[in-house]
Amino acid sequence: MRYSGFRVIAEALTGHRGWKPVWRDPAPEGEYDYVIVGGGGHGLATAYYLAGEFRQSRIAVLEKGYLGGGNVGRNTTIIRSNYMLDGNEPFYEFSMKLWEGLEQDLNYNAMVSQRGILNLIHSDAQRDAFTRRGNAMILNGADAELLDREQVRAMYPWLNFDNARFPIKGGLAQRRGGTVRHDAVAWGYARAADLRGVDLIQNCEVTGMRIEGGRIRGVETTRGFIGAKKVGVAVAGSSSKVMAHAGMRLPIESHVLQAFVSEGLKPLIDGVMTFGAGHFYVSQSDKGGLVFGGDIDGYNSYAQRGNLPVIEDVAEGGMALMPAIGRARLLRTWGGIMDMSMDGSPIIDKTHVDGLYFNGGWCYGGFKATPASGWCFAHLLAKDEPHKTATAYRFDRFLKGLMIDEKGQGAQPNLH
Amino acid sequence: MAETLHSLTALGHSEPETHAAGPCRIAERFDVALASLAARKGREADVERAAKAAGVPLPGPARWKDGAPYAAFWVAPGMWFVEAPFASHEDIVAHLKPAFGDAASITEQTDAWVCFDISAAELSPLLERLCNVDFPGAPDGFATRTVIEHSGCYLVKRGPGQVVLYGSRSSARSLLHALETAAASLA
Amino acid sequence: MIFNHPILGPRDAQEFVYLGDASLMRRPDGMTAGIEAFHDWLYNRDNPAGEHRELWYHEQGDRSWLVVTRNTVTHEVIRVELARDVAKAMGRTK
Amino acid sequence: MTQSNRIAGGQIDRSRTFRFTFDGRTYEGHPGDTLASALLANGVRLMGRSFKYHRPRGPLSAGSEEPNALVQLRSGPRQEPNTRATVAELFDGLEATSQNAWPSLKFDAMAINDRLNTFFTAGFYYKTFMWPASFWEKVYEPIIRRAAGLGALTREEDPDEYDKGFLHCDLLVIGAGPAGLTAALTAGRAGARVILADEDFRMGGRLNAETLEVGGKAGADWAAGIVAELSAMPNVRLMPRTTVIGAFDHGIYGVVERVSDHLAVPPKGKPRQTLWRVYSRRAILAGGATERPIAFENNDRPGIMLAGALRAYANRWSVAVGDRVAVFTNNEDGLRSATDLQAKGVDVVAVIDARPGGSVLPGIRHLKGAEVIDAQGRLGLTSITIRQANGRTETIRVTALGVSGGWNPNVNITSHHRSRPVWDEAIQSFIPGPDAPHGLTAAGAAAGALSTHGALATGQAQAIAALADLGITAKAAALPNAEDAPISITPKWYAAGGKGRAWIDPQNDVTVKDVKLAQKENFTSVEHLKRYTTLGMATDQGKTGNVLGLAIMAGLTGRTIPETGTTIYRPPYTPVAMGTLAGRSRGKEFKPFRLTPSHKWAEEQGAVFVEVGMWLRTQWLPKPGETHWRQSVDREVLATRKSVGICDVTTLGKIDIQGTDAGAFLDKVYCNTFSTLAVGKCRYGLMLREDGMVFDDGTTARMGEHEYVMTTTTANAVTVFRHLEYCRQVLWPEMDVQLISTTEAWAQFSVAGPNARKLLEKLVDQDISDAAFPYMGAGSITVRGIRGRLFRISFSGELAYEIAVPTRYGDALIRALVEAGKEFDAVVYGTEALGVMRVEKGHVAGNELNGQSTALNMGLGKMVSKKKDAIGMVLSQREGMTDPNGYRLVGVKPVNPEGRLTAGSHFLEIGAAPVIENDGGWLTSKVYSPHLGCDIALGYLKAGDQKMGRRMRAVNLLAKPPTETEVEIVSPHFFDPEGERLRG
Repeated sequence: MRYSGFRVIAEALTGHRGWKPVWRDPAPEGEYDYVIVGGGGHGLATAYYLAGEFRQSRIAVLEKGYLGGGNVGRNTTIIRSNYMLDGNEPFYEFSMKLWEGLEQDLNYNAMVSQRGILNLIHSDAQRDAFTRRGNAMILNGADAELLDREQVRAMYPWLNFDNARFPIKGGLAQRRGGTVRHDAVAWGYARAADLRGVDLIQNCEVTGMRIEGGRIRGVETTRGFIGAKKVGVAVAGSSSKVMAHAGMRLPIESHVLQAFVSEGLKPLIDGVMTFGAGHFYVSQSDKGGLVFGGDIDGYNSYAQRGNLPVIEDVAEGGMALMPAIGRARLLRTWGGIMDMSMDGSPIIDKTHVDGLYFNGGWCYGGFKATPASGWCFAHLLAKDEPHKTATAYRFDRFLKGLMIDEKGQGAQPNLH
Repeated sequence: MAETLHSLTALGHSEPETHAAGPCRIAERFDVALASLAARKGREADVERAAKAAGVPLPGPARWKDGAPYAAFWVAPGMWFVEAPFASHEDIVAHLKPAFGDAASITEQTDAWVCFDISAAELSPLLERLCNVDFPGAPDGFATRTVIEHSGCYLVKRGPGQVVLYGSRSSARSLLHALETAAASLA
Repeated sequence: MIFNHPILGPRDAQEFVYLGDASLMRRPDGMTAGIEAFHDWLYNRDNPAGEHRELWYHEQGDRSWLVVTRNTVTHEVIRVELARDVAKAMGRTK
Repeated sequence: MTQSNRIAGGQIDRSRTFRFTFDGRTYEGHPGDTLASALLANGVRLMGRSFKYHRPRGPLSAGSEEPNALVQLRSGPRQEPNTRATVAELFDGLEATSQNAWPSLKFDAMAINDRLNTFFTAGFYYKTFMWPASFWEKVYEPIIRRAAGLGALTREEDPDEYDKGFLHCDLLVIGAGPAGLTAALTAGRAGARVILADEDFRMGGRLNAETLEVGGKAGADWAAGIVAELSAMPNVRLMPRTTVIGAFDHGIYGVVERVSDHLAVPPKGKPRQTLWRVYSRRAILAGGATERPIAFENNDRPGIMLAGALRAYANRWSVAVGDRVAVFTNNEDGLRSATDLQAKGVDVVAVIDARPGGSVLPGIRHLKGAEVIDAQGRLGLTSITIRQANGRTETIRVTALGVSGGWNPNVNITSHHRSRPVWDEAIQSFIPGPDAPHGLTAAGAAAGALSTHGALATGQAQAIAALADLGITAKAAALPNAEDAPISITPKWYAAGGKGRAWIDPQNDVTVKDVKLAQKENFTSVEHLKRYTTLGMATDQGKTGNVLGLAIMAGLTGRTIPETGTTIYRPPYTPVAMGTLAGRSRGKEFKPFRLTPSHKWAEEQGAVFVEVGMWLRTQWLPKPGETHWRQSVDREVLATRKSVGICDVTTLGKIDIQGTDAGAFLDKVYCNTFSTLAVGKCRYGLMLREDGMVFDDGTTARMGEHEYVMTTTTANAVTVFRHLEYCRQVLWPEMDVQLISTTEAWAQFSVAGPNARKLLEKLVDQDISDAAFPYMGAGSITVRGIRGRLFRISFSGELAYEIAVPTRYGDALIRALVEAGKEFDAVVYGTEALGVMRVEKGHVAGNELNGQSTALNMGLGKMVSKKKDAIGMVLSQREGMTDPNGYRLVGVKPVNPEGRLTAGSHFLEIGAAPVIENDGGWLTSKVYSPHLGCDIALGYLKAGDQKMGRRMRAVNLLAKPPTETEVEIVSPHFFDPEGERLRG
């Protein structure tokens, strides 16, 4: 069924009797052309584009829990394409362009809201680095603006300008950045993929891979063996666990990232803001909650929960930047498992097993990448060659010394 | 020859000052000479012998031990901070080196730190607001590294009402501010 | 989190700095091992969901590097050792 | 009409009267009141508006689970949005205002949403507002954002202070009801270190709200007696007004003490709240249980509240919420509200008991098998519609209705490690799951023991068990007599009436209809239900609504409640002020300051300081008449190059490295060789990461056979020391190496310029002639009798030394240097001039040491020795890092001296379009060189070493309008490339 304002009104006037399930609950078939492991944002997007733009069929998405239950359902909803390095920026700008048409494409209002993102500057060296980055963004066809202190003050006069330990000296803005209602992205892709005939199979965990003669034959699951000509794995957070079924060790560690939301408040912050002298970034949801976060806890973890020191660290950053939020209350904290890669950048690549493909290593930047990640992974699955914006996301970049290290931290995942 | 150089305390005074804050007394110490003493590899026995001869106590982990002229506290496996009266031992390394020869690595630390004597009838209420040390549960002579308002310190418990606190010298002002603010909130 | 330091007893994890998988202790010899060996050692991880041996540095403590065996699902700490002892046990001695 | 609804008894102090205002109107209350109890005493039932439909609301509860009665407490910069009136302790002069209503609480324009509710079903917004695309940000969303949110912040800085601290104990007891008091008493008597925390300002828990007796005394009096005994124990710490917000790993709990919230303003020096991190060896959750409502049409009317709250207001706060009261229950406990209120002389007109069986109350109209199916009264309850067992419906005039659908144990904290609660059929509720946080057990109602006796018994038993784990023996004492009545509950979730809405999660306006829609659209997993309908996402985290919601979903899907499952609670238990979590780390105290030895002197000179990490360094020193920073910096540079300049370089890291293997050790950590360095000499060292990227650089001096002094960059001082300890302990434990930082032990100044030696000769007691102290020499000296060190090294390219004395003499040394320098017109220069001179010399610094660059990129490839195994040597040889066309450090000069450069600009060939394919690299650092009389810069340029002399464009597309400057690619060594001056 097609969604629209008229439909909502019509249903309202007839007691909402006509609404249909947003997706079927099919039983898995014996074999598919494509099995996508992971019913999160990336997996669902992959299936959606595979079935549409890439004209493929007999596609299933296997999800061990419920659709959208991974990081797409527990992130801080930010979208941006403000990367610096060649390997990254074209990909994220491609993703941004897909966001810009997503709702009409999916016929689902994911509340893509381009209210802008602002990275604050607190030192000359930071300004130099942001100038380099902003120019790279523009060279890649993205938008970027360098603001001075007064321009930032005009946007947010109530930030700590006068008593700051690390004074605000300006900011790098990307007006097209913003936020998206994260759950709606998963549901929108799921509904649209379902309409394109993709089987979305929940509560179906992959427990093994059947590999014969160096080629993938299918996957063992909690709901039995499911044959597949090609298998694409998009399970960021659990990548190492799943790929171990194919005997692979990955350049990835799983870490916990906490996120936070405050009680609902009347509008305070319009766009997204990142504090450059502490670990704090924030936006305000349409419901009025301040959605914020900071660094990962910094140790390997699959626990999906964090500890108090990081909560305090983030609050300290928030108060240092915004002394006016002292009496706003933190409502809820939660944690997600981040696929932290060795250079802070993702991997979308083939593997040593024919027909087995991998998509992961998204660190804490996976949400904004969802559309492009799905598109590029579908491209790789369908055509066996990387999409032009994702050619650098290869496993062998570490062996060849072609890391894509935006932060320059080297092979230490918890620092990215 | 022109006049020699005059020294300043970590807080920038020519004479150490004492601050009364809430129920606490915070006094900057300026009379301690400090050196790190680390046993060279395989020379632990030599170091113990030399220490005994020189009157340098070498307490076990997390302990401070008094002595004359030297007192010392444990900082790391095989490493101690040795204290001595500044007046008699300003060049503390020159005093220690002959005693230990090449059995130990000795480095002057006197001016790397600001040193505070903190005293009150009962210091638990102050310290529980400053650092993650189970002060009531710790014995006298307990010495530990800890963190106060984001800066690393060494804390030595001399008694329920007295501690000696070493903080990084460059942060002396911030550290004192933290101590005074917490102490004032007890009033 | 709290680690039971082999010398100092229970200490808050906040005093420590995390490095990563203790397999990093097995550094290849640069004069004999090549790029492949170094690459696999530096970049690839088992990343287990369960028992994980990992390196922590007691920066705000006694400066010891520790090998902590910790469950990455429950965060339960199973064992804490001095990295120096572990390294020696691995034959890192003259 | 003041306190028209006040009745006799209770635990308020009538001897004193507080005046307070709500929405500008003045009322009276007493110590012991909450804002809610005081307003109810004054006949005020309407206290708030709901989130979506702006429905008029009064308190549902008498505790921290309150979803409805949210107000803005205080005013001005202290305004606290979303404060639960039910836990806001009354004080004299309290000011509160309603929120989320305009123009007034009684007449709220946004209540139009309620009329349009049929359109605003769960998730309706996902299905519309899509056309035209541009309208979302411009039209729809701004309207939604304005309507959404609850209370408001003033945008002024919070004037209150917050504090933090650490506490250690054997046993943390969470909650001071009968179970918690008994647990604390048992442990306290056994000599254990106990902390007893309770969110209420009066300990006793439900005993304060009940008429039940314990040990023959009124429950509240028994509790007061236990509290008195505990407070006499030195090993027990009582913490009222204190909420345990979360269970973290290994027995660490986050605990918030509201130190001053019960006062108009905090006493001077006192914090508003304190965040305690409690390190407990064991913990007992005795947090009680929360009553849940039953869904029926319009069950959100002001005046309808939980039955337990209704009697709590009567028993503890001596308030009759209404003059005609009814009770709707499905369990035995609900009946207590009826009997208690009747005993207080309140007119109890009916008890609507959903159960066919159970006891019958004498002297009250007690209807069995009956249900409430609707309620009337928009701004306050006027009547309810009931349906009796025989199906007859009837409307009863009441002003208050107590509803009890059973009690949910407060399992929240047990699920903070994601343990899932389990269903207990007997009490029709979830109780703590098996894998609760290690060391945490539950007692009393929180564990499902809902009777008073059950609380006392489990409290004692859990305390004994917890202490036994710790090797502490606690004795079981005889328990006082207390009721042990069964709850005898018959499940009743939804009393269906007509077509109207029945509320489940009142704050977010989640109704039974929304759950039905979610089920219809296949959002049937509890997580989908929560996310699609926003059930349980309000400020109460679904304390009253969650179980009700999923029970109704279970009914719709024909599954049992255990099959349906449950979502889990996350920290914090109740919302926590951001200020509390930040403590004192805000404003200038966000991070400590590190001050240099010359800071005091520089302050006197009116120096401009800059934050460099935690350090404050002198950026430049303006002289009278200098109006622009460039004037000062140019002067400092020119004077240094012309004669001599002085700069405080104490912030550079200094590490003392000793041991018989010190030299061999340095050969491992530096890519170049140090074991061959002669005693009394320094050498520039380059440190790589294992991945072959440059980590840090600096000069290291050999002070003795087995003694080196390493300098690091200011930024990496700490990480380099950590790295060296790693190499020493983990990688090469066989080596004899000892490390200690001496960064702060020495005040170190750079003295640079043609007259540097002449100046120093006036202070240094030894011969420092070129012969005695050649280039790259290092050694001990005395400065006017004071022990010191001298290093002949240069960052500026001039004849230069770094002179060091014990830090206490640093202030004296800067003054002595300035004094002695007068005859040479010496200047003191700051970090800006330092930067200018190092760029003129082509030395790399922070902007080039970006963690993305190799020695080869920096033009230092030759320094990486392949003859030895040093960190980073092997992987620096990977093909991608040895690409002959990779980035190289170059110097950049504008072709036209007037041309301006900007760091961060990118290189483009002449005539090339500004697209990424043509990107040649970027300018890393830019300065104005007063010598060359133009901007100069360093940059990383692809194949830069092959492009010397080439003309290119440096473009800055961020400038408005974009700028581009024609530049010449030159050697990075702009100044004295041969380095003659160094050796002068």
